[in-house]
Amino acid sequence: MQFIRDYLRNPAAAIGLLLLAAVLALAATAGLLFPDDPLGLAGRPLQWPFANAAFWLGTDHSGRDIAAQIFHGARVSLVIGFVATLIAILIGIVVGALSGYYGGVVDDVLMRITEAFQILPNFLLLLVLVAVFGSELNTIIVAIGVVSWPPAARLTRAEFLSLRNREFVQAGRTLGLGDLRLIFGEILPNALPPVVVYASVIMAVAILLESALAFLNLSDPNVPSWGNLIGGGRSVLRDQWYVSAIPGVAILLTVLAVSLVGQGLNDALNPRLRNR
Amino acid sequence: MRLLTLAGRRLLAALPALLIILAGLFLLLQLAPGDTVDALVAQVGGGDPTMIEELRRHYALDQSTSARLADYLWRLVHLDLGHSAIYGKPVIDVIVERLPATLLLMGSALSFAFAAGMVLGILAARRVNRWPDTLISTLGLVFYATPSFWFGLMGMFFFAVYLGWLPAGGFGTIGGGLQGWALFVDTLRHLVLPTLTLALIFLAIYLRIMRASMLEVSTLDFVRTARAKGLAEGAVVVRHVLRNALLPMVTLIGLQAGTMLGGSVVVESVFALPGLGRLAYESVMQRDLNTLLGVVFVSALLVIFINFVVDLLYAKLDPRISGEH
Amino acid sequence: MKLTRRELLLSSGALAASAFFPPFAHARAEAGAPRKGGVLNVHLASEQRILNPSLRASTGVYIVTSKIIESLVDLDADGKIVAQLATAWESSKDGKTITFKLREGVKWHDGKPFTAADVQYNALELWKKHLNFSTGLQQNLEAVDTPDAHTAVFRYSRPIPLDLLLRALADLGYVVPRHVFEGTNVLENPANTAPIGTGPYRFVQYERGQYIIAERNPDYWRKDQPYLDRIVWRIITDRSAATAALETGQVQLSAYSQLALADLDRLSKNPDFEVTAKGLEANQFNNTLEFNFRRKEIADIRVRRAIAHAINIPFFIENFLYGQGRPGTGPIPSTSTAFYPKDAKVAYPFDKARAEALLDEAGYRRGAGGVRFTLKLVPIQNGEDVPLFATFIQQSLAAVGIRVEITNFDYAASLAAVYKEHNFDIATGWHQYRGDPAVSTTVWLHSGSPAGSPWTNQYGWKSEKVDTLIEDAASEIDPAKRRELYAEVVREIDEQFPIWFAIERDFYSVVSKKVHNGHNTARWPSSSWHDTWLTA
Amino acid sequence: MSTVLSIQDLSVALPPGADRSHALRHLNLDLRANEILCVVGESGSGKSMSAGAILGLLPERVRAESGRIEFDGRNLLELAPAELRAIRGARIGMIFQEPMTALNPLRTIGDQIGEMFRAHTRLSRREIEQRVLALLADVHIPDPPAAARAYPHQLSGGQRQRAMIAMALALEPGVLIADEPTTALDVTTQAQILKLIRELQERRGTAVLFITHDFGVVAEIADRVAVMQHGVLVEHGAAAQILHAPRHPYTRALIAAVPPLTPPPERAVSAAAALRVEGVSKTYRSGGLFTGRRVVHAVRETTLELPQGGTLGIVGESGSGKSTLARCIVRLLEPDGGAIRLGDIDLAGLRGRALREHSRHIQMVFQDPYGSLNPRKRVGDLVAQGPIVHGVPRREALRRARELFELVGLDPEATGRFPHEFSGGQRQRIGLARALALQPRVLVADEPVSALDVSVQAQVLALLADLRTRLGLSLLFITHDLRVAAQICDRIAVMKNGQVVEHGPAAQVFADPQHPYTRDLLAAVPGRHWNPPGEALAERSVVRDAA
Repeated sequence: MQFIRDYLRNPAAAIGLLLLAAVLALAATAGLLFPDDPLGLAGRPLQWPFANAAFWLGTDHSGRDIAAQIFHGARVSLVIGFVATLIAILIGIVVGALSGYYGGVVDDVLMRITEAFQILPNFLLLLVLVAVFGSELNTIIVAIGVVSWPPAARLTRAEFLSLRNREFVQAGRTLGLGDLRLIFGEILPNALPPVVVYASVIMAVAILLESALAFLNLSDPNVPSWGNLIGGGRSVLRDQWYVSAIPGVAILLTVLAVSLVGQGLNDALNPRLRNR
Repeated sequence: MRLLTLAGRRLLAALPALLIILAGLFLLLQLAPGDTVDALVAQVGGGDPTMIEELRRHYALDQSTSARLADYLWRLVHLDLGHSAIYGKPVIDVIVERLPATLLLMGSALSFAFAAGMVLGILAARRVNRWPDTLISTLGLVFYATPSFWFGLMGMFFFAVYLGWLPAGGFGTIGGGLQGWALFVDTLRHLVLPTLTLALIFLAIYLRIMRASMLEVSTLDFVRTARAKGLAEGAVVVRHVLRNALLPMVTLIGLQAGTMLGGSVVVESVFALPGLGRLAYESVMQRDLNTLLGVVFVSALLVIFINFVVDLLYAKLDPRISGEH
Repeated sequence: MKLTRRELLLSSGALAASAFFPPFAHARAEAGAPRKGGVLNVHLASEQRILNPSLRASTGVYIVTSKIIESLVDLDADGKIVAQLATAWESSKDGKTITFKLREGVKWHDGKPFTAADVQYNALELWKKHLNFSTGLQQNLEAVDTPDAHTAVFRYSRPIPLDLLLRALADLGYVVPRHVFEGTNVLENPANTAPIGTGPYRFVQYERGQYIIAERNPDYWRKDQPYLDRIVWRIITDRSAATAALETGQVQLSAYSQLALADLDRLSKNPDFEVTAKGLEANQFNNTLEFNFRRKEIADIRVRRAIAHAINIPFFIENFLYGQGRPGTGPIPSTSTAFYPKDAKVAYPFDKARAEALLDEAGYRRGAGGVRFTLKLVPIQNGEDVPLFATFIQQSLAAVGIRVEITNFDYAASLAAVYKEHNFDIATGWHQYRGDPAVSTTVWLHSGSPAGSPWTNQYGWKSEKVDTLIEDAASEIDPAKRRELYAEVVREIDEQFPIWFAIERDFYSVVSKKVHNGHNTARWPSSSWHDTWLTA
Repeated sequence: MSTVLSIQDLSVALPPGADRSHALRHLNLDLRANEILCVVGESGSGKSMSAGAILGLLPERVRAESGRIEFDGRNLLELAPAELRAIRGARIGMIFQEPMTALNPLRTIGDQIGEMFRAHTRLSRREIEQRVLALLADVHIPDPPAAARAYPHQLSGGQRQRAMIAMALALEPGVLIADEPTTALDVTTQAQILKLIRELQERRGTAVLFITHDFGVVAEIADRVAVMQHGVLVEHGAAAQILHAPRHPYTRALIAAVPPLTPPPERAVSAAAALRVEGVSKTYRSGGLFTGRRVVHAVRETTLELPQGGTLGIVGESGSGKSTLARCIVRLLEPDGGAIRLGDIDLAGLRGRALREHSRHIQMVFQDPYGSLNPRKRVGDLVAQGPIVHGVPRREALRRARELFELVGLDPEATGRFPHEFSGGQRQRIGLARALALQPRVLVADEPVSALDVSVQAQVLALLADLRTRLGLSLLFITHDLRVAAQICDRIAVMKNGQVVEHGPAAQVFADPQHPYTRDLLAAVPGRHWNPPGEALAERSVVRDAA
């Protein structure tokens, strides 16, 4: 409770939560407000917003209702963000935990692999993965997750390094707790908060990565993602700029919301900075 | 000499990672649908079976994967990056042609992001929770959340097409025969928009880190000591907070180097810059394995080098580190 | 006001109206005398692996190399064959021997003389062995005799129509110097990226990813030509960036439809530019829909016809292509006057009710959610209109109960998926018609090509009749009979419907009005530009 | 003597949401020239806030609400920032508790001391350099030029604090505020620093406001003493009066809680050994490819014997190896060699499951009451965890946890709470309950009371002594505090540089130390000549009786 109060005391964080709630509301009401296929032909292409009462955000270059795509796209972007982040965080935690807890050879091997992933520009790897495995939505989500884990692993590892010699862990060890219990029962819950906060960064980047893929025409065309809308609107950017500007703003606000919430969590979790 | 030994060690330590990357990518791309001949035929708009078979033989695509991987690694040991299928010349030559643009772009974007991020971060931290902080922090978040290709295209239309202040793309006026100062100014003008575009997200990150780091350091004991000494606020910040606050920023440079190269794929494509990022993208699309692996190899070296410089810089900034050497 | 052939076709009322190219733009008179000097900057949309038109036949190669390297013949404004390196030609009665007289006094850029030996080498070693589409064309070429330094006699084992050969040679008859290539690994010859030719411009520099430069050849065989000092090709891969480059004056020409359709719409209103399809008549393309007969629903002719009936092509052209294009009438485009069948028509016009009826008739009734069955659509990426058309197909077929899942691959992967792995139900891309059906179009229809060859018949469809017609037409030397054979091919394709030539499209150029003597031949962007000049 | 600094009716308000509304209430305190005034109190007494208020260095959102701080005829609370800056450092110097963090790690000592002159004077660089060297010599740093060039991390803790003092006194301020300046230091270093402060104060006639929690230090250095509790000044007066005849009950209780340095009479301890440590060594190797190897012999060939039912105290300064030894014994660290015999089993030779099974008989109590309990778990679960791991059903283990809570003096109903809901002393009790849950034969306590306030410390020590007898535990007690060791240990082992230099019954070691190092240690104990007055001593009976 105290935590929630601390969190909400921060106006930026509250705004972030509000924005996120708005995006969630878009996603939740998409089916109600726009029951038809958002990718279906709705009318003449490239109608300006408000020009036609039926399409208050206008239609895109393929004659699809932009408003419908924004609502349905919220689902896709959130799914991409959440699932890719979950994958990245899971890989990151396992690698980081093993590496930080055991040290030595395990650490060396896992860190070499992490290093390899970090040396390789992540967008490049993403391109290769999409080129190899295709651009179906699930593939893209997994690919984004797979290129995003190294920072989470490093963060987890650093937390584990600092926590593994803390007295409460040593106490657990003297009680006879096994490695798995120590890792997942004792250390991980304490290592988690900064990683969870960092998840907001991964999520923001995941949404941006998908839009960059769509920009290069490599995203899944069968889902109404905001990235696809931007990518498609790219060809009419000069005259019908609204086609890419509207989803651009949607992405901006979502990423903003996620970042603000992440920052708010961070501040609320770090009482020392609470008043900053 | 000591420096060389250190650099050598750093490289040696990075070798396993390098090997993982190269072999991993090689095998990964074997799984890709379509090969370099498909891409080539796609580019020329089709062809007939004889010609295609001839080309597959030419690019050694009829040999086994393991044989080609072994061959590649063996050549790599001799520092031979092979022949580029797209460009029909040695990969190393292609990369050397592309390197300057990428180095310039990354250098300028990094410097700009670092400098502006630092200044804005300081300003925000000094006015924490007041309107300049709110403004700067919000701006930072907006920068962070803006898709860079979108910003780049919009910037190009606004500054190049509507206002006509800056060139729309490219890496310099072609055939201008410019030299000296004029060449410098010309290159600078071409770099402004791409630099801004690439730097945007990093600027936001640096800003955030600098602000947090300033606030963090401000709470440390020695800052209180400095105040107890009777130093003016400015002196406290400049002489005591700043340098300490810079340490995480410097670390970040090394961590972000790889990401920045990735970001340059999009930026180079928007602004028609002849850099490594676009080369990498093209070699993926054209299934030009040698070129892709060459680019990855060189950019990995670049990242390793940057990290090495960051280490040196860090040691220079923090006597506690150099003390251990 | 003189009307072009295309506009005649437009006004015939058979085709969708196009407001796209203002007629006066074509009729603009060339004012004043040619001016010497100036630099022409040209948009190049993709990096070229090889700058050798006798190894690689593509517009991307031609747009650069045709200024440096010349072909035996070229086309004039009306698409008629005109002399270039060859000055005269003649076919023997049996159509198996074709004799070329070659231009005298022509020098390579390195100073050596151009002779029949060069033509002999190119024909036998490059055109017949390496050059795409030409290896098929020249497969029956047995020898090239050189009775003197300026006569080349091509000997074929089967008759070859002279028209076919000449029309093809405009694209597939570029000559590179024998003394540079002979005895080397031709695919890795340095002259592939630093070309040497006989053309009006000499190669200077190729900065990868940036630009290619050529400069005036002072020893060019046409006296006092060319007019331009230099030509610079700027490599700009992003379409929007290319438009910006045009508008900021960084480039003056973008050819072969490399800009965004929306930008084109705007540029056509810009008084500084001309947007034109004239001067590109020799190259036409279709937006196509390829069917995979391995899928049982697709193998049913009723389903294929229903698909065509379900898609409102005029609507698509009007609203998505900015009016740019005409409903397709078969493998031979209406601009190909020599072969376009008189009775060609849109075989399966938009008729949603008919489509539904055909699908019901075929036994594929609407199931859960109104869906009859699901198809996997592979767009073969090529320009912005392919994804756009793919989306439109998806939307249109949804309306008749066929769910379409688009599978996005990059270019190489999409080709592999369709032509190597046959991993698709329907595919959509471009088909380029190259002046004569025998050059590329019938390659696409004839069965028997091994898997892995893009744009060959990999559809699991085979028609003995079509194969025979194609083979016969390729060696029929009577033009009238050839025309009839191809008309039969068109009818047969319409009937069996293995591929849908859905939309007939023109290439277009955007060119600054400072450029003169531009687009004055049927394949101008791929011609030598010897007479092109710029106002100051 | 004249008053140089006068705090009048000072109240300092804490931000809303803090555990109390005010850090200081109506504080009146005068600091006179040429004296050392010790402000003493436990944590939360507001003693540090009073120091911060003087120089306007209160934490953010904490502000002086009312009152005056008169210095030099002006009210410091009302000065403009620039005016206050002119006083800071130049007229009022300040030194802090932890010299490592109070010095900027990235700048040299000389640079940081010189900054005092650059900020307040117009001296030339050369002059500043000379002054810095003179100052460093003044505070008895060996090789001043080298120290001036050094970075903080290159100096020892004592030298850093000397440098800090040199910096504070650079401009010869009339007032020096010392905020727990010796708390982070080892006892021998502490003695030297106290001596230095006294020496400099006398030489310069400085008025020193000395903030401490340690009555030993007070006895060592104070001229006058002010005792604070919960932000209120409860008693002040001359040092002798406060130390020997405290009036206020709180002062009396505080003084009573200070353990005397003389051990109680010897207890009868069994001759049998509960635990034998034989030739145990531990060497740390650090560094690798880049840093070059560094080898630290933390424990060398140490042999000890813990008598059955007795308490063996291991005393030593930081870096002596005492904690490493303790961790080797409970097998948190892998000893390089030697044997750890518990009964007839050598724990050092065991691995994996066998080790876990046998090492349950040796349990450990940790130093940090905040760091030794997993903040994410309910305290009942923490106590029950050990038995559960060893196969006790969860319900049974939790029931046992409630019993243990009662045993260590906590409310059994509190088992459902989280660690942060408890005070430091209570947490140490929880830690104890956790260790006892496995019914160990040997309890290793690593500085179990050093993080606690003195009154709480006394209670926890009493509890330990009590449990020791009730449960028949053998106790290995690691401490740096000789007063604590004197009170609870039957035998004492003194460690230095990884080796036991002296080993014997507590009374003997304290009365007649054999090794010079032991003698040094004892001589360095602050206030060793002061014994808490007899009246107060009566209140220590708890510990005594248990002993």
